[in-house]
Amino acid sequence: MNFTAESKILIQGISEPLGAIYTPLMQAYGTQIVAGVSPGGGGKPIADIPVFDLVEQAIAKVGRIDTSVIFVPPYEVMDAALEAIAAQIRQIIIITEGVPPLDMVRVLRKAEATETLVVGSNCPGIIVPGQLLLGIHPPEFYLPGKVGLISRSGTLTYEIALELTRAGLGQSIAIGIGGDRILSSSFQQWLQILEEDDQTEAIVLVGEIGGDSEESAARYIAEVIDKPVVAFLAGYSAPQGQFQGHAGAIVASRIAGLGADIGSAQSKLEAFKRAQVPVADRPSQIPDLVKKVLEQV
Amino acid sequence: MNFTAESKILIQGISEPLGAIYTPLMQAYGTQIVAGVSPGGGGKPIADIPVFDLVEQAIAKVGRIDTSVIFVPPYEVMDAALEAIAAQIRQIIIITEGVPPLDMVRVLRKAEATETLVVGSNCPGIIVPGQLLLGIHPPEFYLPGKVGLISRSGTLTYEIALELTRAGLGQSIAIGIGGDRILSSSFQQWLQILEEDDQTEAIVLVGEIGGDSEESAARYIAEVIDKPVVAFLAGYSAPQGQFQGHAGAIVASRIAGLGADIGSAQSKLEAFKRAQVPVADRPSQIPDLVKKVLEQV
Amino acid sequence: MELLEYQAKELFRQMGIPVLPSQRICQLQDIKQLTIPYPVVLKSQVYTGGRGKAGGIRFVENTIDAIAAAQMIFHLPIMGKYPEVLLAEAKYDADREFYLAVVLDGSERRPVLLGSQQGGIEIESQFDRLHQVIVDQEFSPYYARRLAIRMGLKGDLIQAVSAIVEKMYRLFATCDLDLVEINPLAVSPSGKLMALDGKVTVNDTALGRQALLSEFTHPLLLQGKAAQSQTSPIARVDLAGNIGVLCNGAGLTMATLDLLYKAKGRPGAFVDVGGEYRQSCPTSTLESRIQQGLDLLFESHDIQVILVNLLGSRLSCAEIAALIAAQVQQRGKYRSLPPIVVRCVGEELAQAKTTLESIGILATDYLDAAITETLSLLPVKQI
Amino acid sequence: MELLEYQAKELFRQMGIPVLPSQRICQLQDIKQLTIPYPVVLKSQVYTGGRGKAGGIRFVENTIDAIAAAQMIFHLPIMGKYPEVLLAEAKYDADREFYLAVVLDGSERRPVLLGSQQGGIEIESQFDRLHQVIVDQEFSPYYARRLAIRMGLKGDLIQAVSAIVEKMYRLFATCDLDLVEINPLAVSPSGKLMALDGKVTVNDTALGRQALLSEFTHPLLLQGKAAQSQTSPIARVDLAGNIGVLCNGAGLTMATLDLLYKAKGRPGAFVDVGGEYRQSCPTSTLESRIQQGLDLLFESHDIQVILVNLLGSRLSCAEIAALIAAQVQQRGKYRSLPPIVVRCVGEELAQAKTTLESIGILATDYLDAAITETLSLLPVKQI
Repeated sequence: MNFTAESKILIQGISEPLGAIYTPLMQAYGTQIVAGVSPGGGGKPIADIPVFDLVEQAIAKVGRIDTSVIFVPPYEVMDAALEAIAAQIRQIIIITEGVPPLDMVRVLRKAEATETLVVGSNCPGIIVPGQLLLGIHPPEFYLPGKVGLISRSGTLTYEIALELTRAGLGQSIAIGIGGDRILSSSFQQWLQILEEDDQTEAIVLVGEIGGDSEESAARYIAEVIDKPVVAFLAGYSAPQGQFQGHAGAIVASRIAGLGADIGSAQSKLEAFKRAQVPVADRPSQIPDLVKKVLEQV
Repeated sequence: MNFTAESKILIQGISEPLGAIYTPLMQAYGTQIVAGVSPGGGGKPIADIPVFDLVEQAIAKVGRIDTSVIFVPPYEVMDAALEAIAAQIRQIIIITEGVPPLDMVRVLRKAEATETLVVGSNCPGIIVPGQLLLGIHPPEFYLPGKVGLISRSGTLTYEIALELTRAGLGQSIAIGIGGDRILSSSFQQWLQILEEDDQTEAIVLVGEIGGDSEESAARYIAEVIDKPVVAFLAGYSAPQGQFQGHAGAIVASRIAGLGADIGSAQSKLEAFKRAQVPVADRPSQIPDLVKKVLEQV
Repeated sequence: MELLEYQAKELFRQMGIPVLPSQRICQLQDIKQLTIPYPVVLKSQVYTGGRGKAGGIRFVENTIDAIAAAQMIFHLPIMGKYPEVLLAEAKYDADREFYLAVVLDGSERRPVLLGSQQGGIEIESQFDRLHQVIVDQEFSPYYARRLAIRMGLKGDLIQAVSAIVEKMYRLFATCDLDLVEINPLAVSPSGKLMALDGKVTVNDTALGRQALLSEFTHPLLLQGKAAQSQTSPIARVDLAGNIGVLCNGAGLTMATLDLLYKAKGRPGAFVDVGGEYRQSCPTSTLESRIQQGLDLLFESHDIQVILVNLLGSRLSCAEIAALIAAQVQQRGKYRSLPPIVVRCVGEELAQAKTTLESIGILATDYLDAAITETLSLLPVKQI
Repeated sequence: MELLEYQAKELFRQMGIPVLPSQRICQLQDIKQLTIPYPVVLKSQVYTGGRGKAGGIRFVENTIDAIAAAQMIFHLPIMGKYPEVLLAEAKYDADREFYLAVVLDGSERRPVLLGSQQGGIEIESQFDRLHQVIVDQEFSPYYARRLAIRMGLKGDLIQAVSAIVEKMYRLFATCDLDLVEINPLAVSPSGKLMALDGKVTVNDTALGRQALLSEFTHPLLLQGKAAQSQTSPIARVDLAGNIGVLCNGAGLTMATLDLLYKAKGRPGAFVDVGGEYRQSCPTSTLESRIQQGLDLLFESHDIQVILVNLLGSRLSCAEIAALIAAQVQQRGKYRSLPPIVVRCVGEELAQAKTTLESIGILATDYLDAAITETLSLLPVKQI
């Protein structure tokens, strides 16, 4: 992981609606956006940022890029990510919602072969409070500090950051891993990264019902994570089928030996209990739990 | 390169017509064929060789495989090669003729990513005289020795091996790289391998008109090959268009800066002349030229 | 988007997956035009499962039986749904029944091939017997053969079954499916295979780019609920209670509902106006989505209080307040509206509070306070 | 296998590559059914190039002109070939003409994208101005954009041209092509693109698996020369001389012809009975291929001597000798055959010699000796 105030950032889809809106906000937060890419829009700077037709042209002109943030339309995301990987960019954040899952599978295969860290799709991105914003987190909700925040949600992540900030518990980093079925980086990957991150002393994990991400994360925490973790879970009361994962995914999870009840709030809650991870009852309870686990360290 | 009498060999397509014919011949030459694969034919040994439905089953049963020789029908070659690569086999010889070139491109991409040596398609394979036969070379034409033979042809390779053998010049190895447009390993790759091979003291390169393999090989020899090389070329008199490569390939070669005349016997002859590689006038002249270059070393 | 059996089978036919001769029955008189020889199977075409046990599948021997059975099936609700179409299909005598599926596995983050020699209606209780192969790299037919081997198949059945799995995978990949399932895959005594039932679910994100394909293959791909959900992305989900919730983002919506339940409140409906990063609904229209959402809640007669909970980097409390105030004043002219609690966070909160308090709406930046306030606005007996 | 322009354009149309409205003219009276408004371009549909310079493309303003021009084109040979079909197409005013192609590059062992802003008939002299992009990894549209950038395009043309290259690549990959070329790609003053001419070459090895596709898309894919060459893989190639050569393998055949020429012989025809490893012609039929090949040489009246040169691990000299002896005796009953020299290598050579010498045929295991002997059998004046 290499996310600091010195990171050189590229925006793919800088002239797309969301790219145009959020690029100045990222810049205002101090993020070093060194170039944008917009095929056909090369040569016309946006917000004083040079814009190129191709990623390779941007690199030829501005030099090494640490991270690309992708705002292109859903069916163009796969190509944009593959172009960034081919141009040796090794951290990619996909904000766009609605990317077909098989496109993400192809990106993932390439990312794994090239050891590229990909976040998203359908996510608010990453914020390192006080240093850089890669995505659409509302920076005013965040405060520099020692709590790493990993979440499947968007706005719920902001809610929890806000509670931490109000309690004076700053954040080392907050990552929205995304809400889509195929996520390019998982809770486990980020748990491992934050476990190794010197700036992070405790981790808050924000899950939802559906899928088996939380169950797998809980097992992983029990096995290899030494830093204290606090969890929050949304969807106890969700009507059946409304936010639930797809039956097929549940079938597959069952086969993977994760139990028949996988995906439900109960299953996730029990998994965290087995892993001895305290689960907050409400967002406003999270700061207390974080303080408690930090005291126990 | 790892081709010795100790090599463990798998035959994919052992029950296909050519596989069934050549497997016993390879075995008779002393080649250690430890398993065959024939989907649907698993469990029924052929010529005392255990046959499996999947490559991974073969490996689970007989252990490590050094090389797989592929005899499956043309449209099944890509899958067979990818299956072998996925099972960690790192040397693959494709005998089958008529493999669609884009299938070979996919195999090549995978082979490059996994550092797998692939020979063919449409080739007689490899013989290491006195040690092992991986393909369909007539072993009685060969003699153990110090001359490495690399060829785009099939039967013409045998002709030249025969001339060498009759002159008492044995061979360290003979490789038919294949006659198709997309060849998984090139003259250059094999020149480099034989340059490093302790058993090889001189190299005979057998080319044909069409494509730019010989031109590229000549340049490569001039640049990096220290061992003496003798060339032979077939097709001086070939009627236009009968054996010539495709116009499109010539277009592409021209763009690559290889000259407008690329592919013709004249172009290849001049390339060898520039590289100071003696070109034999006829197969029976090759032994004399080899003796001469060996004396000069 | 799920397809009906006959639509799935049309795709199977185009991919070369063996299916029986069949005809669609849209009305009773279609039975007379049947060209399939009797005996025939009539099947209710509904999206839900369990239609066999519910009586939605009937074997008939002649036209008179068929008309009676079709009439019965047209009037038989399955999980509350009536079929608009029946499928008439030749009867097939299976020796054995296999299960095959290709499914997108979010946990493995790959497509997964599933198969079992024990297919049929009992498959749901037999998940443990399902064998799986993860397609970790680009698909090649050896993955399909690997599944056949894991299923325990031998001899010619290996190639026969893996050839069908290969076609299922190609359909899966070409049409951006979430799921393609054949259950049962009938095996005749001579080893011939036949897909007796089929299930296909298209991933909704891909509907926009499958238009061309669906024109070539099956116009029904773009019909039904998915097309609808694309044109009107804002929907109200009704629950059993009396509190209306308007929120942005699925996670925050679920957490807000959870908090209401935990405080003994009973949500009666919610509207998720969506995250900020959906390309299909650019942020610029967030205002209109909030308006649509409020109107949807106003339309529900069960709602006695509304909680609005909105968070995001580009949401100004003052603007939200102005928007809600204007809408309440406009709609309130003609009818009485339930009380509203607004939760939003930002620098202009003071201004928002002023705007909203002038029309009797409470605004707060604390979620817990908003929950408490919402419940306090309910008639006492309702709690 | 090369397609005709109208076939290539039919594929373009299906892929969404813009082509002009056009109609096929199979006979003169088809001109009267033209629905394309005049002026119209009539183009000879032949496989060879240079038809524009040869007069095979005519602009016509009305039906009378069109009939006269069509009659002329039908009777105009281009490189010796008469068209069976003409293509009538709307006239198009191009502002600029680009060149685009996707080609399989044996040297790079990858598909290559080619493009130039200087398209049109002069492209062959402008290879240096062609820009190329090697598709080293699995294709993704950024390769097409890279080509557009290398071609020097700016602004909207980048996306417009790369969108067409992307479609060309999909056609290339889907249909196993060796080449797809658009020359010229017309650019209108407003930046609209139109493929005015198209060339598509299908790789012959893939014809067997494109059958289904060609049914869906274009039945002509499987017609013509390639289909023929698949059913009869043994063919005689006629040259200007009087020596017949029967050999196995392309390299050995070429080397044998080279040796004859170098010895001042003049080959009059050759037959390559093929390598040993072609799946489509299993080795078991090598005997029948030798017989077919000999018969083809016997049929040529220019051949005065035949050289048979066969090498391989599974060729028994004795068997070859028996085969040839039987055939010569059988065919020789009804006509006089040219003398034959047989070159083969193996342990049973002595037996082969005995068999063949008894009917006056020389057998040897040295190629040089066989060449010398072949030439010596020609009537002296012929040398």
